[in-house]
Amino acid sequence: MNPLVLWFHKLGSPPYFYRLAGRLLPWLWGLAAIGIAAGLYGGLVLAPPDYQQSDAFRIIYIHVPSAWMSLFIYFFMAVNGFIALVWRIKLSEILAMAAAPVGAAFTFICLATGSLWGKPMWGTWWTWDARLTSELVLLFLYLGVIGLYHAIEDRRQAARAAAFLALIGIVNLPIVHFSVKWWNTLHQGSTVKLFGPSLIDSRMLWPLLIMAVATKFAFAASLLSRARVDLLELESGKDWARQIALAEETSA
Amino acid sequence: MNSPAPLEAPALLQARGLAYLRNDEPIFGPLDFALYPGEVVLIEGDNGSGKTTLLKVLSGLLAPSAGSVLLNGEPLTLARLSHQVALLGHLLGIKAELSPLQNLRFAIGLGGLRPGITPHHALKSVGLDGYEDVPLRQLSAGQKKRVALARLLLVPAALWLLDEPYANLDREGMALVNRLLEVHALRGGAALITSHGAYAYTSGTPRRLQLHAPAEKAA
Amino acid sequence: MNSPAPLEAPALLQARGLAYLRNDEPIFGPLDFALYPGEVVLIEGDNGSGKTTLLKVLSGLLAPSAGSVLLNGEPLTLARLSHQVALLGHLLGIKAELSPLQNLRFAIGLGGLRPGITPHHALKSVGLDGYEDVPLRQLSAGQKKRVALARLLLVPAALWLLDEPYANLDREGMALVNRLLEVHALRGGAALITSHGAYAYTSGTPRRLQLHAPAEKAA
Amino acid sequence: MSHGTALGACRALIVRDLALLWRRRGDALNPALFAVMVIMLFPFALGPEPQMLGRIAAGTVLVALLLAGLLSLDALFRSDLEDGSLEQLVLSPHPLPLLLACKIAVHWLTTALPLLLAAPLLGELLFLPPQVLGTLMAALALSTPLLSLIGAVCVALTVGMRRSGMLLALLVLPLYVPVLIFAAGACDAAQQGLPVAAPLLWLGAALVLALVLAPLACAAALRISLS
Amino acid sequence: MSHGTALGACRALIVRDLALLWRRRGDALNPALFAVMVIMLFPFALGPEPQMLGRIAAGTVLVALLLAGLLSLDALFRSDLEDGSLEQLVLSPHPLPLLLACKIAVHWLTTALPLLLAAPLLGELLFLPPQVLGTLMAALALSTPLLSLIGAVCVALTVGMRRSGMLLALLVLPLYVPVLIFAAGACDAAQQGLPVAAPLLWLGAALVLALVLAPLACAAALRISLS
Amino acid sequence: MSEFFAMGGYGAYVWGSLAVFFVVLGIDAAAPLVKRRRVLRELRGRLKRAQKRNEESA
Ligand code: HEM
Ligand SMILES: Nc1ncnc2c1ncn2[C@@H]1O[C@H](COP(=O)(O)OP(=O)(O)OP(=O)(O)O)[C@@H](O)[C@H]1O
Ligand SMILES: Nc1ncnc2c1ncn2[C@@H]1O[C@H](COP(=O)(O)OP(=O)(O)OP(=O)(O)O)[C@@H](O)[C@H]1O
Ligand SMILES: [Mg+2]
Ligand SMILES: [Mg+2]
Repeated sequence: MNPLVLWFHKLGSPPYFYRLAGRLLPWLWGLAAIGIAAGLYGGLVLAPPDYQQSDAFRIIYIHVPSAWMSLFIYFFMAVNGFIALVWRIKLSEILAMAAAPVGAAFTFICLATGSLWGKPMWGTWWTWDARLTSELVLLFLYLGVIGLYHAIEDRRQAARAAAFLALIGIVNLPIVHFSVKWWNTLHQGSTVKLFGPSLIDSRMLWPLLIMAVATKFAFAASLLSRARVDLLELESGKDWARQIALAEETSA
Repeated sequence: MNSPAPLEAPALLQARGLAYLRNDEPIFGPLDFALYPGEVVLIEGDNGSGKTTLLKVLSGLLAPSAGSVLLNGEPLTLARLSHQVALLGHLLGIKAELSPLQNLRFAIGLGGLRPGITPHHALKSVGLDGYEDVPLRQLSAGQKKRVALARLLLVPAALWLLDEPYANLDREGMALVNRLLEVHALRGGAALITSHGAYAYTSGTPRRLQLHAPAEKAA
Repeated sequence: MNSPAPLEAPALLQARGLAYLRNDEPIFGPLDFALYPGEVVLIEGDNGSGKTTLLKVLSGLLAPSAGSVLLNGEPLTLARLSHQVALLGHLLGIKAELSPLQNLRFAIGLGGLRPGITPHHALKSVGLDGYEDVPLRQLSAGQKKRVALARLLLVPAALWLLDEPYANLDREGMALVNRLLEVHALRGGAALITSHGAYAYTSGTPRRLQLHAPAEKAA
Repeated sequence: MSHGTALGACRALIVRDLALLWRRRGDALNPALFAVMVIMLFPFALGPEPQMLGRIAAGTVLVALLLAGLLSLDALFRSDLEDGSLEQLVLSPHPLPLLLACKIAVHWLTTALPLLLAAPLLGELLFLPPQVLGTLMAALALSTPLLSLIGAVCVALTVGMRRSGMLLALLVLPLYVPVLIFAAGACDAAQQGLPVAAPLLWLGAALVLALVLAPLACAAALRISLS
Repeated sequence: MSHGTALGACRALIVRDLALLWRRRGDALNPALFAVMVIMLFPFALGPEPQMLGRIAAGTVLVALLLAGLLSLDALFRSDLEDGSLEQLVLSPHPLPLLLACKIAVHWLTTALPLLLAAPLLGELLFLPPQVLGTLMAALALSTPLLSLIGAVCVALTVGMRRSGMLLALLVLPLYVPVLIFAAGACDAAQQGLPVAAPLLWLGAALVLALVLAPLACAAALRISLS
Repeated sequence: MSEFFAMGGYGAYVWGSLAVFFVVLGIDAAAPLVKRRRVLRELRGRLKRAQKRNEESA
């Protein structure tokens, strides 16, 4: 067999995944911590104040990476949900369901920091414009997925039902992203572009990009540590899980 | 399990290495058996040994965790359910607000009609003539069960899966179930029934399929 | 009806001309009987003869249309229910989300505790040790019934009204019910049970109370 | 032995659901009455000035109808699940999406249609400006079936649970929001004398899409939650 | 043989209901979420202008909380009825009104209290004028237990029926209207800078009366609908 | 230094955002650890039950 396929197959085996995730975790947390420290130092100390917003613009280094993560994680969850529904791969079910709370956390951060930013800039904590609203709907979608998952007794059936809901909710993602283009709103349009020049000073830009990468690592770390525990719970009848429980007891 | 049935006929139902796990714990172990036309098999097992679960898997409502179910040689999947199966579960699948006649008419619309029988006939043969138009809500536990039995008579399913068909019935009702099973077998149908002993299918020599409680398996 | 019980003791339960009409149609006719401490009486009758209805009337949940029920010589009314009665109906009165232990603790809080027994003991005697902390939702039909039986053991009620206590139980479970009834009778309690024959209370000579199906009465 | 035709099965299902409804015909009017009462609460809560109420009339009627529809949604499969009819439906030899489409259609006819007919009255209660009524009715005619279809998918997902009412609301409302935005947009345009075609066309397009996809999604969701 | 004390029975009941709630702790937040979503629908339906929304904020929060409370009401006895626990409760040797009062108290604590805590946030979403918030909270603190008590009596009357959700709403809402009028009156007075004591005192008096009478009525209604 | 913390008069908003970020992510990181302890405790309980049952039947 192709070695890549072989590795993928091995990854699907719970004990292997558990051990691999355990070894990766410290690295991921470390990278996330270093990245966040560097990004925030760059953003809060090194970057010059904005000519319009003065220092309030520094909220961008938290708000924007969190907003991006809220969309990215939903996409990740939906893709894993699709795999879980079609091929019934246990690991995908677990990853999709472990991603949901992390996504909800980032969505909440985006909403809260956006709100904190809106008060000085727009003079109000909240308005009902399309982007803010669709982001709030995104939070409700995350909560719906989590709620559905916990409302069903059988873990695997619950994961499939929640994954199905996540797939339906994916129509909201383009609405969040393109809302500033489709409707004229209070909220800022795109300033960072993947293609073509960005409309932002490079001294302001690089900390933002570092934060974007660092939050990805934070997500990966949180995801893996959740997935590990969920796997342990789901497989608690199996031998490998028992051995881990006994080993932890002797070490504790 | 040794099968006394003629091996030349194709099996109506065949289970190969069939197992079901719930939350990754085995409910019933790998089972291999075949059911031929004209046979009635009694599933025995203590409380919690997985009888109800087995019937749901065989009807296609639950997907097996391992192994496969073949119906007339074709595999049964969740997406492609077989339509030769009539299931009578703990829940009878009848509407308490409607009359027996309305319930049976609906069952026919959904599942088709076996030639040579009408809803009135079916109700008569389960001893409910006179109750055709009474809302089911006003019937007792055993009378409701009889309506569900009448449905079996009407629908052209070759395989019957009956979960505790004798429960809640009086003695005459139990004899009725046995009569229905006999006729169904003679007609070339087959049935899988669960029961806690006593009033099992008695005419002929019913084959038995024994399930074991999970606790025993673990020990 | 002739009563073999000693007449000097006061009757635990006494029915005088007891009848129940639903929509002015008789469900069960005027009944006169008495139940003395140490007795177990089996109510027999075909499907729809009114057994379930009779038990509900005797527990006080339904008000009789005619006649009266006396408990320890005092009349039973809807407003003043007796508290010496434990009813086990078709619905078991247990919570599917909670564990057997939590369910039993609640039952004790509500109905009191018989001295000399604990919930753990009761669960053990109905064969459910090891299931103390599993949500009931995950138990099979028969296992749930056993939890309901454990409740009877704990609550200090002198009169048991059991509707089809044998249904859904395996053979060992049926023997368990008989054992429970025996102990209860020896302790001076009394019980009224319905059943469709086979696994009725067998030790001693159970008295029987025959109900007739309304169709027969009408004819 | 004949299994009957798919059309026959649909007819049997529709006949049965209508018979059930007839048996409890009091309930059929309930969603409309509920909407009337929600509407009625607003004058109490906000005070009776006609200008004020007229300003919020269209939006409030939309919200009230949406909530009433949401509440009646729970009944779509519940009783079928409780008595085992749903298992029989899934086991039937005919295509499940088709059967479910019939069920949804009956549900819409019997819960949303009375609401639709009651809408002019509800508008009147809140002093709805007359030039908005036509647009409001068009928006409702397009959005209520859309809501029924979207709702049915979510109901199918939660059908196995007890006490799912609240969870259902949580799942359904985010999906209802876009529908509400377009419907309210049309009414708002009408109130300001602007053209209303664009948001109504969007609603129509979404309805066509939902008519095709929702029964399929509903069947898939039902299979998941029954297993 | 001891039957235990009435206090013990109450404790057992409260412990059980809290344990049930803990088993489905996700559900406990649902009424609050539902209210948030109803509130959220209004800016969509009415447009986002802060003055407009601020004007209707207090009334809308009241209506949303009332509806959320109404929806959670149905769960008060339903599951107890479905599994036969209610029969056991009625047959218990302790005074039924006392037991029911405990059930209602737990219900209020777990559904209305989170709503009460969420109310400032909800007000903020609709730009509620700050001087009204205190009065709104006081009105809510008095009216939500009142609504729970009144609602419980109606629920007890409809408990034997299937699909009673809508019927319940019809029975309950007319009784809720007076409560709503007083609560809204207090908020309106606050918005206009007038004294708010009188309507709040009326609410308080009604609450005291309901605390005494509602459990008794509830027990009587339950006995009727079980037979 | 105090100028840095004042953030041009927007200190409360900037540091508030930062606090939200770290508190929420902190909870997010701690949750699986707490759950892990619970899962292991339950698993050990189950193992003990099974052991006891085996000893009894033996
Ligand atoms: C509660 C209020 C807010 C919410 C929910 C919110 C939400 C979002 C979301 C979801 C994005 C990511 C969009 C995407 O990449 O597709 C975003 C990006 C952004 N937000 Fe906000 N926002 C809020 C308030 C604000 C405020 C007050 C400002 C500044 C005055 C602001 C400035 C930005 C900027 C500059 C971006 C990056 C745009 C880009 O480069 O693509 N946001 N916001
Ligand atoms: N929803 C569920 N979730 C988890 N476990 C379950 C569920 N339903 C049943 N079980 C478990 O599966 C096992 C088999 O249950 P099943 O209902 O198939 O038994 P059964 O043989 O029909 O028993 P009975 O004779 O009591 O009806 C039991 O041990 C039960 O505890
Ligand atoms: N809610 C009701 N409304 C009207 N009639 C009813 C109702 N419940 C039961 N009946 C009728 O009352 C009669 C007695 O019913 P009951 O349930 O007491 O019978 P049963 O002896 O318990 O029967 P089974 O052995 O089948 O359980 C039956 O003929 C039934 O049709
Ligand atoms: Mg069973
Ligand atoms: Mg009965």
